[in-house]
Amino acid sequence: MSAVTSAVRLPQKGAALVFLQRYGVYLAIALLLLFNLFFTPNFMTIDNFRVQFIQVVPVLIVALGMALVIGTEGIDLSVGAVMALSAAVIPLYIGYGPLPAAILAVLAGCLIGLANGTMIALIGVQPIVATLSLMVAGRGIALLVADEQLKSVIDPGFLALGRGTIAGVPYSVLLALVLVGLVAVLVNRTTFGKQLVSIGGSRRAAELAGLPVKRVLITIYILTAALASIAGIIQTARLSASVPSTVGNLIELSAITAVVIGGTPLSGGQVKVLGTVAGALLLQLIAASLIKHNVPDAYSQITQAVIILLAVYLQRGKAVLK
Amino acid sequence: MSLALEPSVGPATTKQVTRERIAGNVQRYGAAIVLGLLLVVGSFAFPTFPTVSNFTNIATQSSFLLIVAVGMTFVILTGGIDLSVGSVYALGGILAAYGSTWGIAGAVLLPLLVCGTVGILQGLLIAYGGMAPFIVTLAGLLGIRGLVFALTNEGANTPLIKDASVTALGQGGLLGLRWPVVIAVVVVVIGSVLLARGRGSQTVLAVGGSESAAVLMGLPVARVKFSVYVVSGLCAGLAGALNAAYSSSGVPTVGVGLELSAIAAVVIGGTLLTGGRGNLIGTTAGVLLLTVIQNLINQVGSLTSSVQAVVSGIFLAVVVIIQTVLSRTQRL
Amino acid sequence: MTDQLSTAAPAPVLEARGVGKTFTGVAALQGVDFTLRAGESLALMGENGAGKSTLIKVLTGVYQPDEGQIFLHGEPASFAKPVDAQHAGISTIYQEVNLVPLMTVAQNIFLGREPRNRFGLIDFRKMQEDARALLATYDIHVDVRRPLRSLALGMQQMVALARAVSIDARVVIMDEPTSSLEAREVETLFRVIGMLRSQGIAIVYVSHRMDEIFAICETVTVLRDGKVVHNGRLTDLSRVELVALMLGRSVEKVKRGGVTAFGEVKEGEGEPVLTARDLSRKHQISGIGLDIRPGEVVGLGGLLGSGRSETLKAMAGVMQLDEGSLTVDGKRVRSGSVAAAIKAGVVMLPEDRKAEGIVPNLSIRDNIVLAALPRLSRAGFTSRAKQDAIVDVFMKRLRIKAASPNQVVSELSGGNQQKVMIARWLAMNPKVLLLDEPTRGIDVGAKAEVQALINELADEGLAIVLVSSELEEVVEGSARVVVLRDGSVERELRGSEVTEQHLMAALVGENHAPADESPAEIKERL
Amino acid sequence: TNTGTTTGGSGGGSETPEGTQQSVASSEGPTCSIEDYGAEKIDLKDAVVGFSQSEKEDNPFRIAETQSIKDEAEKLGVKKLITTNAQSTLSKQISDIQDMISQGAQALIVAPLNSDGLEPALQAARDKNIPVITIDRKVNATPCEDYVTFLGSNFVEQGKRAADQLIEGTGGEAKVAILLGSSGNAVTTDRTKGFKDQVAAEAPGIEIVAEQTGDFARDEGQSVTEQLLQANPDITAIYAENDEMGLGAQAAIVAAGKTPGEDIQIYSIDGTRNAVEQITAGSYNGVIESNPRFGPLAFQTLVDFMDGKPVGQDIIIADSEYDPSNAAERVSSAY
Ligand SMILES: Nc1ncnc2c1ncn2[C@@H]1O[C@H](COP(=O)(O)OP(=O)(O)OP(=O)(O)O)[C@@H](O)[C@H]1O
Ligand SMILES: Nc1ncnc2c1ncn2[C@@H]1O[C@H](COP(=O)(O)OP(=O)(O)OP(=O)(O)O)[C@@H](O)[C@H]1O
Ligand SMILES: [Mg+2]
Ligand SMILES: [Mg+2]
Repeated sequence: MSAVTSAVRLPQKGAALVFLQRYGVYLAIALLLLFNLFFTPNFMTIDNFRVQFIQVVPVLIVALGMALVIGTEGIDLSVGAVMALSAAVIPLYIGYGPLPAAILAVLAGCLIGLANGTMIALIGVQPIVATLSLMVAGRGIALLVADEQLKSVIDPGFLALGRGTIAGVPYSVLLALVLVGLVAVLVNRTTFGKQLVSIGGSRRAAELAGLPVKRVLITIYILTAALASIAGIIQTARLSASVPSTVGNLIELSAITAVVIGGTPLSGGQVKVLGTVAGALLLQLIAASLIKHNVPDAYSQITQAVIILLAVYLQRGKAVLK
Repeated sequence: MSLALEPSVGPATTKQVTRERIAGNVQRYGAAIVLGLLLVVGSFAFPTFPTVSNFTNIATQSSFLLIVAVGMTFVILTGGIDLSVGSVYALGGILAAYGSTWGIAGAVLLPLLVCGTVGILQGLLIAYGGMAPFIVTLAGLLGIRGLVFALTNEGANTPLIKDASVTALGQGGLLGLRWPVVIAVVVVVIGSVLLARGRGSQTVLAVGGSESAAVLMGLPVARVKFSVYVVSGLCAGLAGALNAAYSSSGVPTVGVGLELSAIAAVVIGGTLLTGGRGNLIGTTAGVLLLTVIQNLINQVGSLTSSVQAVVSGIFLAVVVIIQTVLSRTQRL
Repeated sequence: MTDQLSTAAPAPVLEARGVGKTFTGVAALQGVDFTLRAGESLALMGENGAGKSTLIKVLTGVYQPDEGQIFLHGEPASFAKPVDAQHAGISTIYQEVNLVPLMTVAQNIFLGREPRNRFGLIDFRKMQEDARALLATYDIHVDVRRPLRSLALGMQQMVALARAVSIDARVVIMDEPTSSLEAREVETLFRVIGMLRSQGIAIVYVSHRMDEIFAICETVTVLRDGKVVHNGRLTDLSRVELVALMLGRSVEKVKRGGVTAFGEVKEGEGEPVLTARDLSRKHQISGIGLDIRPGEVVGLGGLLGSGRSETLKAMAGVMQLDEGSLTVDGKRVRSGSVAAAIKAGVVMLPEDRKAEGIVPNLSIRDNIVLAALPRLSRAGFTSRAKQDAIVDVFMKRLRIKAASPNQVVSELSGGNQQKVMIARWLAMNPKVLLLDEPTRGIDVGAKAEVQALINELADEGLAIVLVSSELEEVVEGSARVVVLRDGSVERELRGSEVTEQHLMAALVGENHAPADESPAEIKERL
Repeated sequence: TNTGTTTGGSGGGSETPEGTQQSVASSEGPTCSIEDYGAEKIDLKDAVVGFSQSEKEDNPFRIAETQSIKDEAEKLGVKKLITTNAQSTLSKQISDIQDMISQGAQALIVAPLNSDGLEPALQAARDKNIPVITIDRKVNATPCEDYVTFLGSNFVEQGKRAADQLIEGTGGEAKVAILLGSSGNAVTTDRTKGFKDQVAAEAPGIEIVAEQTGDFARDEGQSVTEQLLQANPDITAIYAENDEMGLGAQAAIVAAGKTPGEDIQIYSIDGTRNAVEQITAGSYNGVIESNPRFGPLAFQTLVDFMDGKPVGQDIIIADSEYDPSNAAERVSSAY
C-alpha cells in the first residue's frame, strides 16, 4: 500500500511552506526556547540545559530504535517493558562489576527483541499486536526477575554512568550522542540501512530484489530492544535504583511521538535520525516549560496536545498519504 | 472451436476458488474458532467457569470494550487508528454523570454530543487537514484526558449519578442480559449491516485497501475518513456513558489503556491494521477472547499481578500467532 | 494544421489552454494547448517522461495546473478532485492499475455506485450479476467474487477498463491501457473503443505501440519535454514521421531503425546454463521443463493466465514449488529463495512494476543498486563512488530521464521507472535474465534500445527468457519460443517455426498452423 | 555492600517484626453486625474468601498488603483464598469481584482502586449477601448496607501530619514544592488537602511554590524535582505524597549539588524501609506511615463479624511516623 504514494500528491506549496515542512520541529524548538528566554526564570543556564539533556537521554535512545522500526513500517510497543527488564537484571549481576551487568542486561532485553522479531518476520504477526503482547508480558517478566522488588544500586562505577561528567558533559549524554552517530551511520551509510528503508518502502519489492527481509527485520527488532535496554540501564544508574515497576512506563508513546514529530512517516520507508533527536528534544522542552511554570496536570496535558498538533501540522503533507 | 476461445483460466480454477473461500472463512472466523477452543478448555479446567452467572459477567464486562472496538474497527478499516478512545470514554462517563441531572436523555445525549464533536475535530484534522491519524489521536488521548481532569478539579471530584432511570440503563436489563450488553449487540448488528451493505461501506474498505486508488476512482475519501472518526468518538462516548450508568459515577481515571485493548481486539478479530479487510464478528470474538483470558486467569485465583501479566501477554501472543497462521493460508 | 481541423470539426468537449505544471525542479508541462472534440479519438504521443500522464492528471483533477485553464464544453472548468472530473463525464484509466487489490472484481467495478435494494442496502447479488454481465460483453469470464489481486495483471487491467467505460461518460481517457494486454485482449479493447466511438464518446488514447495508434486514432497530439510539438490528423503522418516528431530527430535518422530493434537471433550452443525440470505448483503450473543456453533468447508464449509469469517466478525463486528442480551450471538451486536464485545468477524483472518492482520512496540510485548493494559495499558500508560508477553507466546506457540520480523514483514517468528496474538487474551481472514484459510502457526510442540491449546481452553470453504480450517482440526477439497453455508446455517453436502464424496457432492450441493463413486472418478468427 | 545493591523492604515477608501490626486508632461511631447486614454465617475454615487488590504488586505497599492478607488467611486455615489484581483498571476490579463471586467466594476483602464506581461489584455481592470488607481506600457507599466496614488510614490526616512534621522541621519558614501523586486518585486528593489546609492554618511563613505530579513513581519524582529546582533555586523543602517520589527528589537534590535533608528537607508518606533508612542516614527528614499490613485486622474483623459481634463501620488504624529521633530504632518496622 505504500507503493502508491506517488499517484496522489498534495498540491505544491510555496517556498515558505516547504521550509516549514522541512524544519517544523526546529522552528518549534526555537519558539519554545524564545518563550522560555523571556518568561522562565533561570532557564538560559548551563545547568538547566544539562538537566534537560540528561532527562531527554532515555526517550531519545528509545526513539532511535523506534525510528528504525518505524522505518520498516513496523512499531514497537514493548520498549518500556524492555527497559524494565534490563533494569531488573542489573542488580542481579552488579556484583560481577558494572560492565558484565550491563552486558547481561542488554542481552536480556535483546531476548524480547528476538521474540518480537520472530513473531513479526517469521510468523507474520502484525507488529502492533506482537509487541503489545510482549509489552504486557515483558514487564511481568521484569518484575518476576526482580522478585517484585525495587533494589537500590550503589556500585560507584555503575552510578558514574548516571552522574559522572567529562568537561561538564554527562556520560549519559555522551553515550546518547555516540548512539545517535552510530544509528545515523547505520541508516545512511550501510547496506543494512538501505535494506531497512527498502523494506519499509515496499516489502514485496525488497523480497523480489533478493534482500534478506526476514533477517533484517529480526535484527531491527533486536537492535531496538538493545537500545531500549541501554536506556533502561542509564535510567537505573540515574535513579541509583532498579525500579522495574515504573521505569519506561508509557515511553513507547513519547518515543513514537518524537519519531513522528521528527518527520519520519509511520508508513515507513524513511528514517530521519536528526529529526528524531529534535523531536525528543521538543517533547522534553515542552514538559520542562510546563513544569517550570507550575501548570496543573490537566492543563499541562492539554497544552502538550496542542503543541504536538501544531508542530506536526506545520510539517504535514510529508507523511500524510499512506 | 469456440471452446478454444474461452479464456485460459488456469487449471482447477473452481477448486482454487473453493479453497480460497474456505481459507477466507477460516481467517474471518479465526478468532471465533480460537475463542471456541478456549471456552471448551476453560470449561474442562475450571468447574466454576461454565456457569450462567460467569458467562453473564463475561458478557457485561465485554460490552463496553466491544462498543469501543466497533468504532475502532471502522477506523482501522480505513487504515487509520484512534488512540483517543480511552480518554473519550472517560469524558463520556463524566458527561453522562453531569448530564444525568436532566434524566436519561441528558445522560445519553450530552456525552454523544461532546464525544461526537471530539470525533468531528479529529476527523477534520485527519481527513481535511491531512494529518497523520496516529498523531492527531495521540494528542486527543493527552488533551481529552487533560480536559477530563480539568472538568473534575484534577480528578478530585467524581460526579455521581443519582437518577434511577440512568442507573437502570447500566444495571437493569432484558432477558437476563444487562442493557449495556443488549446495546452492544445492537451496535454490532447495526455496524455489521452498515459495514457489509451500507452506503459508504465499500469506500471504507477501498480507502483502507488503497487510498490513492480510491481517490482516483472518485470515491468520497475525505468524507469517509472523517466519518469513521466521528463514529469512533460516538462509540467511545456511548460506551463511557453506559459504563458510568453501570457504575453510577463518572470516574475520571477510567479507560486508561483502553485504546490498546480495543486495537488488540480488532486486530485479533482478523482486521488488517493496514486496513481494507475486517469484520465485526471477528472484533466481537476478539473482545470476548480478551475478557475470557482475564476470566481464566481469575479462575486460577492465586497468581500475583506479575505472573498474571506474563500469562496474559503470552496468551495474547499465542492467540495472535494461531490467528495469523490460520489466516496465512489465504495469502497469495 | 489546426485551422483546417477546426473549420468542419465538431465543438470541443475538453480543452486545455496554456497549461503548465512544474514539480520540484522539473517542468513537466509548459504552455500546453490541447483540444479534444466530441466523437474524436485522439492519440497522445510522446517519449517516456514527455508529460502525457501529467497532462491527463491535470485534465482530470488529480493535479492542479500551475498556470493555464481547462475548459469543458467551452466553459472554464476546474476539477479540484478526480471525482469532479468524473461527475463532469470524464472517465479515466490511469497508467498504473488503480483498483483496490483486496476487494473483489465486482466490488471494484461498482465501487462508489453500488446497486441498492429497496432498504438502501447494497445488493451484492445484483452487483455480481451486473459485473458478470458487463465483463461478458468484453469476453472476460472471471469469477467476480474473487479478490482482484488474485488475477493476473492483464486481467486486472481489463477490469479497470470495464469499470471506466461502464461509467456514463462523454470522454474516456486511457493511459497505456494495453501495456500488459496481449493480442486477444487488445482486440477486445478495440472493439470496446469502436463501440464508444459509435456512441459519440471522445477518446484520448496513450500508447507506445504504433500499430494501435494507427489502428484506432484519428488525430494526434505529440508532446516533447512538456511542450506540444504537433497537433493534427494521424493520416497525414507516416509512422516514421510520428516517431521523428516524438524523438525530435530527423526522419532520416529514425528510418534507419526497423520495426523492432532486434538484430539477428540465434539458438544458443553448448551446455544449458539453466535447466528446469518438472516445475509444478498446485493450480498454477505443472511439469514445466526448460533448457536455456548461454547466449540465447528463449521466448515464452501464452495467453493471459497461461502461467508465463508463474514460470518465471518459479525459476527466480519467488514462488515455492511443490515439485521440480532447477539447476544452474549443473548446480541445484534451492526453490523458493530469491537470494539463492540471485546467487546462482538467475534474476527476474517482475511484471508488476508498481507492486513488486520499485521501492517508491527511494532515489533512482538506491533503486538501481538495491540488489547489488552488498557487492558495492565494503564490510557493510556503502561506497558512494562505486554506486555512482554503476548508476552513471546505466542511466546513460538506458537513457533514464531524471533530474538527477537522487530523484525519488516514484516521481519518474512510468517508462523511466521501468528502465530503472532493468538497470537494477543488469547491475547484478546475471547469467540468466528472466524478463517479464520488459518493454511494458516504454517509448519507441527506449524500446528499441531495450531490444537492442537484449540482443547485445545475449551476444555477450547471457541466457535470456523473454515474456512479452507483443507477439512481434517474442517472435523477432527469440530464437525459439516455448508456448504455454493452462500452466504446462504446449509446444516449442524452433527455427523457421518462429513466426507469428505458428505462435498464434499454438496459443489457441492448434498444433499445426495452416501455412497459408496470415497473422491478420488468424487475428480475425480470434 | 560488596554486591553493589541493597534490597529495599522485606516484601512483607512472613516474619512480622514486633510493633508492625496495625492497631486501631478509632472505631467510634455506628457498628455493623451480621444481622444488620443480613449475611449468612459461615466458618472461615471451610469458606472461600476473595481478595481484590487494586494496583499491581510492584511496590512495597501493595506487596506488603497482599502478602499480609495471604499470610493471615493461611494462618487461619481459610479453605480457599482467591486473589485478583485489578492492575489499576477500575473495570477490571469490577470484573474481578464479579468473577470471584461466581467462583463461589463467600466473603470479600476489597482494596478499592477508586472511591466511586465499584457500585456494580458491591451490588453483585449484596445480591448474594456476601459480606465485603474494604481496606485502605474508602468507597463512597453506605456501610453495613453496600459493604460491611472500612479499615484503613485517614489520608487527609496523613497529609496533615506530614505538614506538622514539615512545619516543625523547618520552623515554619519554607518554600515548599509538592510532588503530587497520580491525578484523579483519591489518595492524592486527600493527602494534598490535608497538607495544604494544615499549612494554611498553622504556618503562614510557608509558601507552596510548586505542585506537580510525579505519578507516585521514583523516576518521575526525580525528573520533576530536577526541573523545579532549576526554576526555583530557593526551594527549601519538599513534600512528596509517597516515599518513592521523595526518594526520587532526594536523588535530584544530590544531582543539583545540594544536600538533601539539610539544604532541602524532604517529607513523605508511606513508611517504606528505603525512605526510613534515609532518615537514619540524615538525608531525609520525615515519613508518615501508611500501614499496609491489613491481614490480621481484616480477618479479625471478619471473624468477629461472623461470630455475631458488632464491628465498627469505620475502623481507622493508627499510623506511626518516623523522624530523626525514632527512625534508627524503628526502621525494622518499616516495610
Ligand atoms: N509527482 C511528481 N513529482 C516530480 N516529478 C514528476 C512527478 N510526476 C511526474 N514527474 C516528472 O514529470 C515528467 C513527466 O512525467 P509523465 O509521467 O507525465 O510522463 P509520461 O509522458 O506519462 O511518460 P511515460 O510514457 O513513461 O508514462 C517526468 O520527467 C517526471 O519525472
Ligand atoms: N481469466 C482468468 N480468470 C481467473 N483467473 C485468471 C485468469 N487469468 C489469469 N488468472 C490467474 O492468473 C494467474 C496466471 O497468470 P500469469 O500471470 O501466470 O499469466 P501470464 O501467462 O503470465 O499472463 P500475463 O503475462 O498477462 O500476466 C493464475 O493464478 C490464474 O489463476
Ligand atoms: Mg505516463
Ligand atoms: Mg504475466
